[in-house]
Amino acid sequence: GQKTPEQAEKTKLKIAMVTDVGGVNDQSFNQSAWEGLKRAEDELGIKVSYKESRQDADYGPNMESLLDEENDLIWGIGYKMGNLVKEEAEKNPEQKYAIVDYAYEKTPENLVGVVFKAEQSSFLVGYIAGKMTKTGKVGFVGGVKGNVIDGFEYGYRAGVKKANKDVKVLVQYADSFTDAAKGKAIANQMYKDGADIVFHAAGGVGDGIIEAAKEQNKFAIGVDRDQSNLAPENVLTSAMKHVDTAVFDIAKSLKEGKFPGGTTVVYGLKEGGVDIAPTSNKHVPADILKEVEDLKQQIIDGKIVVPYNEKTFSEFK
Amino acid sequence: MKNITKVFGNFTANDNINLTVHKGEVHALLGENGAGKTTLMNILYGLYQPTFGEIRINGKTVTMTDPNVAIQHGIGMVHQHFMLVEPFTVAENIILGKETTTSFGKLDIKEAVSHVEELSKKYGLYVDPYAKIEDITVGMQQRVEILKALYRGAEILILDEPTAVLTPQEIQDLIDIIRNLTKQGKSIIIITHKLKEIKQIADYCTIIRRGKHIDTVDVSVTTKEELANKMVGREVNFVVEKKERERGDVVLEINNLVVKDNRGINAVDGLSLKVHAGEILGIAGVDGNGQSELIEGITGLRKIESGKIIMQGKDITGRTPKEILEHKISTIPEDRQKRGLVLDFSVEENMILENYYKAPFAKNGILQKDKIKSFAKKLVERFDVRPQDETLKARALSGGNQQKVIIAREVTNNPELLIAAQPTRGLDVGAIEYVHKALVEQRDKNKAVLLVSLELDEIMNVSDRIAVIYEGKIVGIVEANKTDENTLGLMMAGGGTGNEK
Amino acid sequence: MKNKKNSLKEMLFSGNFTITLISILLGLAVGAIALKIAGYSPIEAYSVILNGIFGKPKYISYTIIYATPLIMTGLSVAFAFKTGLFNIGAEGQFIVGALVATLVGYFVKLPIVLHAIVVFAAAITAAGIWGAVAGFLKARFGVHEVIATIMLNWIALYLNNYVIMLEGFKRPNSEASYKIWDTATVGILEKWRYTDAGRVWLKAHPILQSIFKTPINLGIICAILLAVLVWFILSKTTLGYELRAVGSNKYAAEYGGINVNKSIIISMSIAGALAGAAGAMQVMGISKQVSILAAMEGYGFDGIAVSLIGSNGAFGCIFAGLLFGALKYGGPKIQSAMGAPSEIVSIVMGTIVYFIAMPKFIKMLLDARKRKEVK
Amino acid sequence: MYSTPLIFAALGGVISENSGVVNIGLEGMMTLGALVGATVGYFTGNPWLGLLCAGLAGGLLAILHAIASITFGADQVVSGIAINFLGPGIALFLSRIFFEGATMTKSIDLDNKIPRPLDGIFQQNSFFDLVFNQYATVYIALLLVFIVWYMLYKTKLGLRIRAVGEHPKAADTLGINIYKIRYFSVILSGIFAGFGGAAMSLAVVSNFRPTLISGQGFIALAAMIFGKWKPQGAMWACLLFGAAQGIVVFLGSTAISISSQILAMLPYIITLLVLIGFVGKSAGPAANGVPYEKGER
Ligand SMILES: Nc1ncnc2c1ncn2[C@@H]1O[C@H](COP(=O)(O)OP(=O)(O)OP(=O)(O)O)[C@@H](O)[C@H]1O
Ligand SMILES: Nc1ncnc2c1ncn2[C@@H]1O[C@H](COP(=O)(O)OP(=O)(O)OP(=O)(O)O)[C@@H](O)[C@H]1O
Ligand SMILES: [Mg+2]
Ligand SMILES: [Mg+2]
Repeated sequence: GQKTPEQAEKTKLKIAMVTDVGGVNDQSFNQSAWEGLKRAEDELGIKVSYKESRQDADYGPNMESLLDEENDLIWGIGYKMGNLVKEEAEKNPEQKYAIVDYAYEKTPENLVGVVFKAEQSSFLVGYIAGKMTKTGKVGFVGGVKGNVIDGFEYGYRAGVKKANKDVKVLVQYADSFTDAAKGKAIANQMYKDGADIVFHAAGGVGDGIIEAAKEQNKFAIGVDRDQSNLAPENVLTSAMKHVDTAVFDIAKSLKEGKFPGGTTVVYGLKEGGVDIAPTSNKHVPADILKEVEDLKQQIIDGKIVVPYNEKTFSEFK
Repeated sequence: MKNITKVFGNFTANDNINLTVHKGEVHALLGENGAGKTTLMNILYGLYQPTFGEIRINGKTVTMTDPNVAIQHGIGMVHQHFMLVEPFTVAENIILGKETTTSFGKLDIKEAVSHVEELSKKYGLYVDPYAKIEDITVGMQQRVEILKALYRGAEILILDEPTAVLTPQEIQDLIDIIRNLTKQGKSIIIITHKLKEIKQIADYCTIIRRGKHIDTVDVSVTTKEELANKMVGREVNFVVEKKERERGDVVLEINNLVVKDNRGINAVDGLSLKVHAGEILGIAGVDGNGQSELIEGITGLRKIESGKIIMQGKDITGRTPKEILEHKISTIPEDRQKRGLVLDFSVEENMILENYYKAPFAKNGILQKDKIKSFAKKLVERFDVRPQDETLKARALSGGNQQKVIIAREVTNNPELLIAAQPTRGLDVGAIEYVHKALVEQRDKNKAVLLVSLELDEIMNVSDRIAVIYEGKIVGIVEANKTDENTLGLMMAGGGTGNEK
Repeated sequence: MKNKKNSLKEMLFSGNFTITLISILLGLAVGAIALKIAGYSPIEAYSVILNGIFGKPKYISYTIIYATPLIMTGLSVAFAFKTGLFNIGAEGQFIVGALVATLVGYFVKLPIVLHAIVVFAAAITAAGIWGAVAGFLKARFGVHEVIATIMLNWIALYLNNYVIMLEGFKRPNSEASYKIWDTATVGILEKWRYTDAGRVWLKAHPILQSIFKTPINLGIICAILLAVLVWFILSKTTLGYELRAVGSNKYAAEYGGINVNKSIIISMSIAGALAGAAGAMQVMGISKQVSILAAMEGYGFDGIAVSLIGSNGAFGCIFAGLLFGALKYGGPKIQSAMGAPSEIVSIVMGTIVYFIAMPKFIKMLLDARKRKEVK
Repeated sequence: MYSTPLIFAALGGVISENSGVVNIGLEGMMTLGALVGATVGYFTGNPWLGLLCAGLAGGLLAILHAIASITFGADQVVSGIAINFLGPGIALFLSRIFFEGATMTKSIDLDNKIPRPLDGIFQQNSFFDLVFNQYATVYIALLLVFIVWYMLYKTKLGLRIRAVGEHPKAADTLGINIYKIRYFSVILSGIFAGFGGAAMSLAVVSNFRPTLISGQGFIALAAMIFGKWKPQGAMWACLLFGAAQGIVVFLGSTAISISSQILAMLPYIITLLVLIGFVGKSAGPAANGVPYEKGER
């Protein structure tokens, strides 16, 4: 017969996520993840919520209280929660978990890891940079050195190399994801040293880099989401990471009872997990975008394997 | 001032006091420590509001809501503890609050300076307008305080214990200045513990005891003794009795000691001195001739450039203060609040400042509270520290009582050598009598006492021998009973060459 | 007898407890107003927070877990204050403590208990030295400790990141170090909880089950012991006497034969050790590892607030730490529960600290009320 | 560039502490200033208005500090800490209100930022360009250094401020209104700190995010002490620090391979070394941090 709202509530799926210290409005993957959940809410009628973390020490308690709220699935957003989520999953076998940006050697049955091939999108923007530089020099600014950022750096380098062997890549780390002033200083330095395009994977530091591009009227390349709104004239393109897509897909499969527990789901170009920004055509000429398109195809077909760290890069011809 | 009453919490500092001062007169206020003199004056100057009573100036009643009002009514005050901004220049201090300015608030120092110089000439108060306060002597600082008041057109000038910190010469100068001021029709209210001065300059004297008005007398027809008795409420003995006694062997020996002052000048400059057991050696001298540096040198608080200090045959040159204390040297420091006490510690904690780590106060690193308490209780009683509560913070004691705490501590250390620097500064006659007794007791126990004081009378009354210090050297040693004020005065001024310092 | 009572009172909440309470109320009131402005029901929000703190045994347990490091950093700041030093450096000392604890916990292999003790000792020693550096710079070169500690905080942060990146310490595919060995941890029955036996037993004991859902550990006990120690040192020992004397009048202390410079260094090193203990416990009890820091985590700065709310008293710090822990843990729950901005928490905290800063104002309020009642 | 926000805040500290009120709330005041600057700048498109409002916001927060520490004789450090909680709290709170729940403001486009008066005079990246083609805030900061110096040491007001900071009782006996002077100084310091925040969010970058101000307030505090509570001294300290950061960036860009984390330590280490170098015995105003109460002794 007719369901009362309460019953409807009960039968409704509940999914929640724990942001990392960036917070849900970080204009980056946390926000993107939340957008994914919201979409799931609209399209799949799933009840969604999130918990923000202010320091690393908040992850545990946030997980715990989401556990109490009897969610059907709990997301940990960001590699920082990698170990914690695994432990939680082992402690609470009956609770489903998912984590962004983390792959385990052996994943518990009630947990799914989601990783993005950031190196692939970085490769594409690198290619664009390599093609479009007039000075034969491009830059990369990382936040704090580490595996995740390595993916961006070496993917990008490979892309540049692919486009033009002679283009030089200036690389520098800000040792911060917050120090915008330092980011700006670094970018200015790179532009001064002759780079005309700078790609960043450095969170808040990126604000400073895009700012520098704006002032010097050079190009910057955004990260994670389409950052062209920060400086439409100067953001050449962005290496997008569709956390939203991933989050939505998993929600979908959960609803359909096909939760891919115990596995690591890889989101690359193929799965539409990473890409370049739709607004790229604003500055990137059609022919280059064309080339990018069939590079994509080659990557999807596995003809090109994009390097993601120093070792694989050195092997990359 | 009529029926002035001031209550602090549950304590009545001023109890229905009347005070009348006529134009051109010098009116003295006399009273024990904490009698309520400063409080009364603070009320007149608008710093405190009276609980009851009213103030009339030239007949009409005024409520002194704050110093501005007082200043407008021609009242100026020189405070017991000077109110000068150390890093500022003399001129800046004088004009502060009544600045001379040119366009958009720019200070006009030149104008100020000329104004100051004019005043100086008029009243014979000579100062260097450009000197920084921290660099000038206390006497000079006091002149600045007086100038501050005159600059504001003071007609009634309040001086709170002005002579407590002055040298004999400076006191003489001050007296001249006061005469000068009264000649020009100014009225003076002076607080002092020194009866001699009252006799010298005051026309009338009002005596306060425990906040109550005792009497107002015409100074010319009263004696020191009368005044003293009225003030303390009992017979006071002025001359320090001490019987003759042979002095023992050398306790402290100093051989051409050199110590620099903060400005890096040799303040103590090749000074030599012997102090014997069973004597009080007084060091007379004008302020700033190296007394402070000498003491700090002996006690290890100041670096010794050269020379030797030998205590009972052991060389203690350049030892740490602790080691020197261990050699049984105790000191009553000249700056009680800076060196002598931790103002935020209770009296009991202050009583063990040098012995906190020794038995019985500490057992393997743990303080023995009960031992400390009983010890402190004893001293507070024996040395009549008021109020008699060893748990009070030292801050809440009057300067005089603070001094008593220090003396109690140092004397009970029973040292071989007791150094006393300005031990009676700012104390009332009762307290002074007490301190002097304590010093003499030490001597009679065949201990050595080194008394450094700017009060010539004190030096002459208490000491057995007197060493005169001048520009960092001992310029002469005399037997106390075979000398007089003038000879000493001359020696202090540099062997009679008469060059003032 | 009489002053025994007093000292007890002082111990418990050195300073005026009612003032603190009223400050808390005012803080919550201001928070309520802010919530109203943002269009949320304060009552609902606060019930959520309260429930989020006391609702279940494990919530309380979490509150304690949050409070633990804050109590210790609070003690660190308070201790320095007593010697007249302002230790802004608890932040960096915390980092050093955590880092060294992890290093020793991972590279050294020792039997259980002993290992933990060694790790702890090493951590507080290192942090103590880190603190002493600031003390030394002040004593020897007169460098103001506020500058020194601020600089040392950042140096510690980057040092932490540098060491973590070193091969052999950094766990592959992560931005963190390897985990310390179980022998070095101070968790309570951490493995047992998830054995079948443990699961069964806990099912029968819901309260403990709930508590054991949290990484409850010996940290809080450590914190309390340290508080007692601090109180003891400061009020009962000659060392404490020296340090306090230097703190309130170094000239008199010097005159009394106390070595002022030595005292400054000792004080800072003890303060450092206390903050280091916080870092060590955080690693040994909760995180088991250290990760790359992109920014300060704020344990040290919160510690300043804790110390001040506790009016720099050892036991005041425990109280203040718990209060802070509760707000930090319970506060943000209003966000997931009702989508209210969790910044309210920092506003509430700020307001509480603010009012605690001015007891005069509180007293005035009280008097005003009294007068009303009279009328 | 790096130094400018620091100079503003440090100047604020100088004024406040010369009047005897410790202000460790600079960080919080900067944060609020940064947000308000970016917000007003974004909505009005007028950076100057943004800067002004940022100053006012900082000033308002400073009033809180003043009320507590002057009128109610609060412990100034505690009150300052409170400000450091309130500033960011209020900032994010407002941000959520104005930017539909976002804690990051929308970015302002170039010609609505604080202008660069000397832009385009020199050819890009020429030496002069790099040195002189700066945002107006830079010049304002340097100008303020001079103004504050003049105010403190050459005017009646300054004399009184310093007197109040050194020996309030003396000032009081001369009928100077200590409370007025201190209120003025503290509020002014808040305004400057607010400017400092805006110099970040309107010039260095063109938007606010929660992490934009992370530690600058405390560095400014250090710079003020380093500069011995004098405006020019504080300025040099800030410039030194900025220069050190510059060196880091430069070294990072060169071939020499030093671990970037080690490099990042450099500015802080350099600062310490310099302090050790010229024995940094810095003692502030005598009455700094001491609440003043009439009739207290
Ligand atoms: N600010 C204050 N708060 C509380 N009590 C005070 C205060 N000032 C003075 N008193 C009380 O008033 C009494 C008188 O103090 P006052 O300073 O007038 O003594 P005095 O006569 O100046 O002593 P002295 O001769 O030592 O200067 C003190 O004993 C003290 O108890
Ligand atoms: N803040 C305070 N609170 C309470 N009482 C105080 C305070 N300050 C001073 N007193 C009281 O004021 C009295 C006198 O203080 P003051 O310092 O004027 O003494 P004094 O004039 O220096 O005495 P002496 O002539 O012995 O130096 C003391 O007895 C003390 O109890
Ligand atoms: Mg007096
Ligand atoms: Mg006196």
